[in-house]
Order: sequence, then C-alpha cells, then structure tokens
Amino acid sequence: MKPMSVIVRTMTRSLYPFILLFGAYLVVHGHLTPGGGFQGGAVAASAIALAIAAFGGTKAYHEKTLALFESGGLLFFLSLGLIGMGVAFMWNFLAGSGSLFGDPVAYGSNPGYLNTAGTIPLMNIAVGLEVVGGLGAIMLAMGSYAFDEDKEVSS
Amino acid sequence: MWGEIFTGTGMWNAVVFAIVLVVVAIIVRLIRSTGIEGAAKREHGGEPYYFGNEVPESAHIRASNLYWGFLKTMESYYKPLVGEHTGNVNDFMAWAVLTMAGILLLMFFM
Amino acid sequence: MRKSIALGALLIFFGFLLVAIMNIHSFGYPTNTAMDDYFIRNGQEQTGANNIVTAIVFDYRGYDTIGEATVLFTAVAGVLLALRKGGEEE
Amino acid sequence: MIDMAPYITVAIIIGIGLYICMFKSNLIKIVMGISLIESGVNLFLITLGYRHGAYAPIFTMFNGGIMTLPTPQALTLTSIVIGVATTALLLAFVIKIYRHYGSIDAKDARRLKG
Amino acid sequence: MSFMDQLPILIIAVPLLGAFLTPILGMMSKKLPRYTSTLFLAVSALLVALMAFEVYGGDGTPIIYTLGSSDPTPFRIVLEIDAFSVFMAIIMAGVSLAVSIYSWSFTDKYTGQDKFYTLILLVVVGSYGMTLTGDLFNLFVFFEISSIALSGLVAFRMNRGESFEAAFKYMMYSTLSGLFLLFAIALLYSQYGVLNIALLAQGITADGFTPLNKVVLALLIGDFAMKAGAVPLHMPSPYAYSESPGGISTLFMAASQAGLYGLFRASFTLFGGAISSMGYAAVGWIVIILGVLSMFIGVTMALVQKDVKRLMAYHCISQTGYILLGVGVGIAVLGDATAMDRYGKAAIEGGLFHTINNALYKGLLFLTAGAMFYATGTRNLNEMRGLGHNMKITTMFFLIGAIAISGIPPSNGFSSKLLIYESVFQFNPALSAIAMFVSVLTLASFVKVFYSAFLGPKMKDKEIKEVPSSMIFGMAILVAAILAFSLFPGLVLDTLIKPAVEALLRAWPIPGGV
Repeated sequence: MKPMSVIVRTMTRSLYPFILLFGAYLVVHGHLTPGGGFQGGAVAASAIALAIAAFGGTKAYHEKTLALFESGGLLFFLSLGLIGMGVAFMWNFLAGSGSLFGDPVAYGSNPGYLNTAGTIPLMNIAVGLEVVGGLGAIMLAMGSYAFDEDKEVSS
Repeated sequence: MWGEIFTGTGMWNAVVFAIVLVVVAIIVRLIRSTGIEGAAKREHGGEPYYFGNEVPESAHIRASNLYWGFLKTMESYYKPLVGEHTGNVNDFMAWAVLTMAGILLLMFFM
Repeated sequence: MRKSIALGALLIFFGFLLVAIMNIHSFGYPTNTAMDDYFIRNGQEQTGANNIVTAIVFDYRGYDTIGEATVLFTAVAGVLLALRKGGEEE
Repeated sequence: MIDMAPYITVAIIIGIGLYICMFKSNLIKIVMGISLIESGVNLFLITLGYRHGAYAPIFTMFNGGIMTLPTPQALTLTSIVIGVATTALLLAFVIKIYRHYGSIDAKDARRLKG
Repeated sequence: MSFMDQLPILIIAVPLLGAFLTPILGMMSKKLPRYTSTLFLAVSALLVALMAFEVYGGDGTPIIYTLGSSDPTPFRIVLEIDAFSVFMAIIMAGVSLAVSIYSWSFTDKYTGQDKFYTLILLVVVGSYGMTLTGDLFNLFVFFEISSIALSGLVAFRMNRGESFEAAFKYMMYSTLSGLFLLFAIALLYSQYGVLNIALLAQGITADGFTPLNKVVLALLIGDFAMKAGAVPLHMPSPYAYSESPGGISTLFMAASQAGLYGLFRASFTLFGGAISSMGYAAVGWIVIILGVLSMFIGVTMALVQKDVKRLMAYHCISQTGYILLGVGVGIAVLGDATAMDRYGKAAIEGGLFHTINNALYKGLLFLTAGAMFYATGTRNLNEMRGLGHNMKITTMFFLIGAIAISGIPPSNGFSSKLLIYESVFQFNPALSAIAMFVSVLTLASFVKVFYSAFLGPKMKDKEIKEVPSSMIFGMAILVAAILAFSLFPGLVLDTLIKPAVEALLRAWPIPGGV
C-alpha cells in the first residue's frame, strides 16, 4: 500500500487523536450513556483505519501490535470473569463494594456517576481494546493484501 | 451382560459372536492343517491376490472404472443427481430456501 | 424452469414469513415483559449501571458477550489465516 | 394493518436478501444479500422491544415514564458484532477467490461440483 | 463454592483461555502452540469426564449453573447439563484430542500454525458451548463461533483456490442457518419474553402448535439440519469436508453433530411437551424424510466419487441419515406411550448410539484419508494404488473403520444399526428395508476404496512411507475406542446411551423454581 498525499496525512495527524478520544469516551461512559465497548472500539478502530489508509498499511501499524491488543483485551475480559468465580463465572464482584467503580446506586434517575457499575466499565475497556485490535487487524490484513501488487496470481 | 443389546424384539451378544468367530476360525484352521502341506501352491500355482506379493501391473482397475455396469444401469438416476450438485452458490441458497419451504408446507399441511 | 421453481419456493417461504409475522403482538405493545421489567426495576441496584442495556450486555448476559467477543476473535484469526503472507510451505 | 408495518418491512427486507442470494451471481452482491437478511433480523429484534411512548432504558438524566424493553437491544448488539465478523470473513474469502480464479462471478467459482 | 460446582463453566473457559493465549504463545515459538493446545484440550476433556461422572451418577435431574449470580434465576444465562449434553460433549472431547495429536506432524510444512490451533480450540469451545447451554440465544452465539472457526479452518491451505471456494460456500450456508436460528429465537422471544429453554418449553407446552410455533419449529429444524448437513441441505458440506486439511474433516464431523444436538434438543426438550400432548406426528415425519433422503442420496453420491475425502464426506451425510431416521421415529411416536415403550425408545437409543459410533469410525476413516493424502500427495483414488505394501498400520486401521461403518458384525456399527433396523421395522417396514439397502451400498463403496487404494501393484513414481508416529497415535486412540465399543455394546448402551435418552425425554426444570 502506498501512502496518500500530504493533505490527507496532515488531516489524519490532526483528526487521529480526537477520534481516539471520542472512542475512549464512549468506552469509559458505556455504563452511563449510550455506547460501550463495542461501539467505542469501532469508533477508535475507524481512527486506525484512517491511519492505515493515509500512511500506507504496515507502515502505520504492525500486525503483531494489533494482535497483542486483541488477545490482551480478551484475556483481561476472561480473567475478570474468572475472578468472579468465587460466586459464579462473570459475577460482578466490584458492584456496590465501595472500592474501584464500586459506589452503590439507588433506583431512579440520576445525573450519572462514573465510579459505579463494578466490573462493567473494566469489561467495557477490555472489549474496547479487543475491538480496536480485531477490527484494526482485519482492515490492515485486507488493505495490505488487496493493494500489494507484487503477489502472483496462482491458479 | 456387557456385550448384550436388547432391541425391543430380540437380543444380540457381541462377546458371544466374537468368541464363536474365534472358535470357528480355529476349527477352520485345524481342518486346513489336515491337508497336505504346500498343496495349494502346487495345485493352483498362483498366490492369493493380496498386497505383499508382486502383482502384475495390468491387473489393477482404476477407481472410476469399478462398478462400471452398475453405474451404466443407473445412469438415468445419476445424471440428474450429479447434475444437481452444480457448485453454484446461488443454487445452494435456492436449495436451502426450497427445503425450508418444503418443511414449512409439511409442518402446516400434514 | 429452475429459476421459476426457485422463485416459487421463495414466495412460499415469504408467505410463511408473513403468516408468522401476522401472529405476533401488535407493534409497540409487547405481551410478556416479565424479564425486561425485572431488568429495568432491579438492573440499576444490582449492577450499578445507569444504562440498562449495558447492564444486560455485561452482567445479566455477560456470558453472551464473551461469546460475541470470541466470535470477533475467531473471525480475525480466520481473516489473518486466509490472507497470511507467504506460501503454504516454509 | 398499519401497526404491523414494521414487521412487514422486516419480512420484505429478508425476502429481498434471500432473492439477492438466490439470483445474483456477483459474490460481493451475495455477501450484501446475507448482510441484508441480517439487517432484517436485527430490525425485527429491535421492533420487538419497542413499547408505545417509551424512552430508552437509560437512567442518566431520566425524566420518568416507561422504558422500552432492553433485552432485544442487547441481543441486537451481540448479533451486529457477529454480523460484522461473518461479513469480514466472507469478504476475505471473496478476495482470495478473486486472486485465484480471476473472477468474482458465482458461475466461475465452481470448480468443486458433483 | 467448590471446584465441582464450577465444573460446567470450566469446561468452556479452559479451551477459551487456551485459544486467547495461543496467538501470544505463537509469537514466542513456532512449535509451542501445538503442544499447549493439546494440553488445554486434554484438560478440558478431563473436566468433561469429571462432569460425566457427576451427571451420570446423579438422579437424572440436570445440573444447573447460573452465570454471574449465586441464586439460580431463569432471567440470567444458565447452563443446564443433563446426560444428553454430556454425551455430546464426550464425543467432542475424544475426537478433538485425537485430532490435535494427529495434527502435530500434519501441520509441520504449513505456515500459520498458531492460528490453526487457535481455531481448533475455538471449534471445540463452540461445540461445548452449544451442548452445555440452557439459553437459546447463547446457543446461537456458540453456533456462530463453531461455524466461523470451521470455515476459517477449511481455508487453511492457502495455495489452492478450491479451499477458499469451499470455505466461502460453507460460510454462506452456515451464516444463513445462523440467521434463521436467530429469527426463530426472535419469534419465540416475541411470544414469551424469555430466552431460557426450560421456560420457553413451558410456554410452548401450554400454547401448543399455534401457527407461529409451527414456523419456529420448522426454522429450527431447517437450520440445525443445515449445520448437520442433511440432504437436501448438504450442498457445501462434501466440499468443505474434502478441502479441509488432514484431521480437520474429523473435527468438522464432530462439530456437525452439534447441529444434531440442537435438532434433538429443539424437538424433544423445547417442543416435546407440545408434540406429545397434541400427538403431532408431522415433526417426526419431517425428520424421518430428511433422514431417509440423507441416507440414500448420500450413499449413492458416494459411490461415484473418485476423491477419497469427498467420498467419505458423502458417507458422513449418509450416516447422519441413520441417526435422523432413528431419532425421527422416536419423535413420531412421542405422543403414543405404548409405541414409545415398545420400539420408540430403542429407536432413539439406536440413533444416539449411532451418533457416537459414527464419530468414532467416521473420524478414523477421515484420519486414514488424511494419512493417504499425506503419503501420496493426492486425494484422487485413480492415482492411488498399492498403499498396503508400505502403509500396513494405516491399512489395518482403514479396514477396521470400513468394517465398522458397513455394519459387519461384531463391529459397533452393527450394534447401533441393528437397534435402528429392528425398531424402525415395527414403525414402518419400508424404512427399515431402505436402511439395510443403504448399508449394502456403504460396504460396496468401501470395497471400492480398499481395492483401488490399498491393493494392487505399488505406485511407480513415488516412494510411499508409513505416516509419522503422532498421526498413528491419533488414529490408534479412535481404533481402541472402536474395538471397545464393538465388544461391549451392552455396557456402552446401559451406562452412556440410556441415561441420555431418558434425559432427552424428560422436561427440563426451570432454574430457581417457577
């Protein structure tokens, strides 16, 4: 894949952090507002897609980095589920405990407190990492495969 | 006990069957050993048609030519059947929908 | 000929789809909502999440979500396997 | 009749998707047809969860009233991600088929038959 | 909570952990994934065995495990595990272990091994998840995992366009069946507002066969038949079987049986109450028709094949037909208590016994076909001959598999086929006659393979060697199981099959009471 023109690259440089930031916002506020790990991850992956298109495939990202993101996110998710096995797999062991993300919430409308919902924000982050890595790896693989001209067409 | 199965109308015992098989094999072997040694080779000259010995090249029939008569007789059955496996994704989808429609029809009108 | 049979099958299938759909509760008035009402009433206190959909996705049906993340992981592994560099043999 | 309109839309979308899968020979179009069926099913799930005059099931700054059913939304979220995964894999296969066969026509991509 | 209480989820979590770790391990060393994946599969097989002891030792009530909460509730996802679930999980555990050991040397010359072993683990996760779950939507999710991982594996051999063609076709079919399944789940949710299988079964039994429920059951039967590869929904399966590398065909077959699991679960646990209270025989007849078509068309198509793996794939379809025939008779007489006692139960027993037998000998035959391909580099039977001269162990294994699949006594195939013949005969003699005729054709087609590949003069242009010992060991596991099953069918039937049949006929309890 060839890098695109200077204009595109400059715009990508300036937009890239904001897209990532918006994705991170969606991920972290998943338990309060519409959004969550998958949606935020998809938004952040669009930043990666932009970078891949603008800077030229593997010059922007290594496949291994993205694969590590993906596996790491999933392992984090699975380990959160496994820690809950004191009661049952996927038990929300932080909700209402008073520690990290552990503030109790009463039934009814509230303005939204970030430090609630127990393992849900952590799982959102884990899934967000996984989706960024996964979608990024798919786009990187497809882009660099489809646009690499030096591949022979075998029968 | 361990080898028995009951089918609702009868029973069958695998262990007894296997024992009988072994016993019969021993008896056959005994009967065979009463013959004159080497008679089979002398009388018939040939060896058993089995791997492990040299076999003439021309004796082997290729897989496609086996059961030639059967396939020739059944041609009117095989031609549409093999022809229907077109390998086209569209046809696969059509078959799926057709079967689904058939199942639905049977479910409603049977 | 083949095409018209296929089209007929599609129409029959579509007809049964309509039969099914005409028998559902009318739009906007679901009938059995015990499970969803339970989530709406208890979801906030049990999980601490304001967003009930997130509470369901990550808590009540969190096992589905791990399966779903696994589906994505599987697809990525499949895509990378199909589009991998180099030949079949080393 | 008019209150059944969303369901009929769903049926029509699924029907169009099946039609594309059955009669269009371009492999990319077939993948699009599958995506269309999937959108129809997702739309169906979402319409099942709607309650007349209800708000989204989120308590942040909620002003009172009834809420729509949250479960179908969660299920749709799951099935959308599954749809993304399957579509990505199907498209990767189409890319490879094009590399090997030089065509994305379903009539050409049938070396396996019989 | 003790270790035994967490057993159901550990069966799924252990191979899942293995799958997530494998790409990272693959970055460290090329050969590491093969050993770790086998280790993870062995651990999960051990857990399945423990689970089996617990379930079969119990009084027949399913073990219920609620995800994410200490008190059981049908609103959360639950795992409900009865003897039938464990029965299917045992099949997958044994087969996957044999396949992963077999694959060690088979994958030696290929790139992308870490992904390969990741996908094997994920197929196993998908099958375990489908068989152990008590929630319908969860079943769909694991159904998709299994389908996607399988089609990824079919496309493993990247230098051939055919493998991608087969993978694409299989993927299209399985996606379509997954969407039908999702649609059926949505229709059920629209009526009852729940997704738990036990609760849904309660609602369906109360409602009976409304038009909506008829559509739902038709969709469920259709899409699980697609997954299992029953004629005329078998179209891409033979190609996917034949293009998948080495032992993956075996894994493929075991994973297709998860489709049979879904079919039987839908017709017995989900709709069984409605069928038996209304005496609705159409469902049974639909399954029987699918079974007879699969049996007959599968075996006749197999007779004309010259690709050894595709031939075996068509036999796989044909054997699936036997299973569907046996269990279909059971479904058809579900409302008739006297007929059920007289031959219905024997028919279901025959069907389930045939499921595990089919997994064993069909798995073995696919592995021998992989060995033949490994040795000769071709799958075309016309180009093979005289392999018996140098591959004596593989020849013996093939012969054992061929005898078992043709139902020659005293093989295990004969035991299960006998059960099916005799019970189906009392239901409808014509069906039984067709089944016997198909058995004859099966023997004929395996005689063809044996003659053309193993007998005859040696191949001239190629030096044929016996396959490596890890492949032999993978096959030997299955051979040992076949021999044991052949000699002691009564033991297997009493300890393994009958509790599974009883579990199928029993309604599931609702987690946490009504």
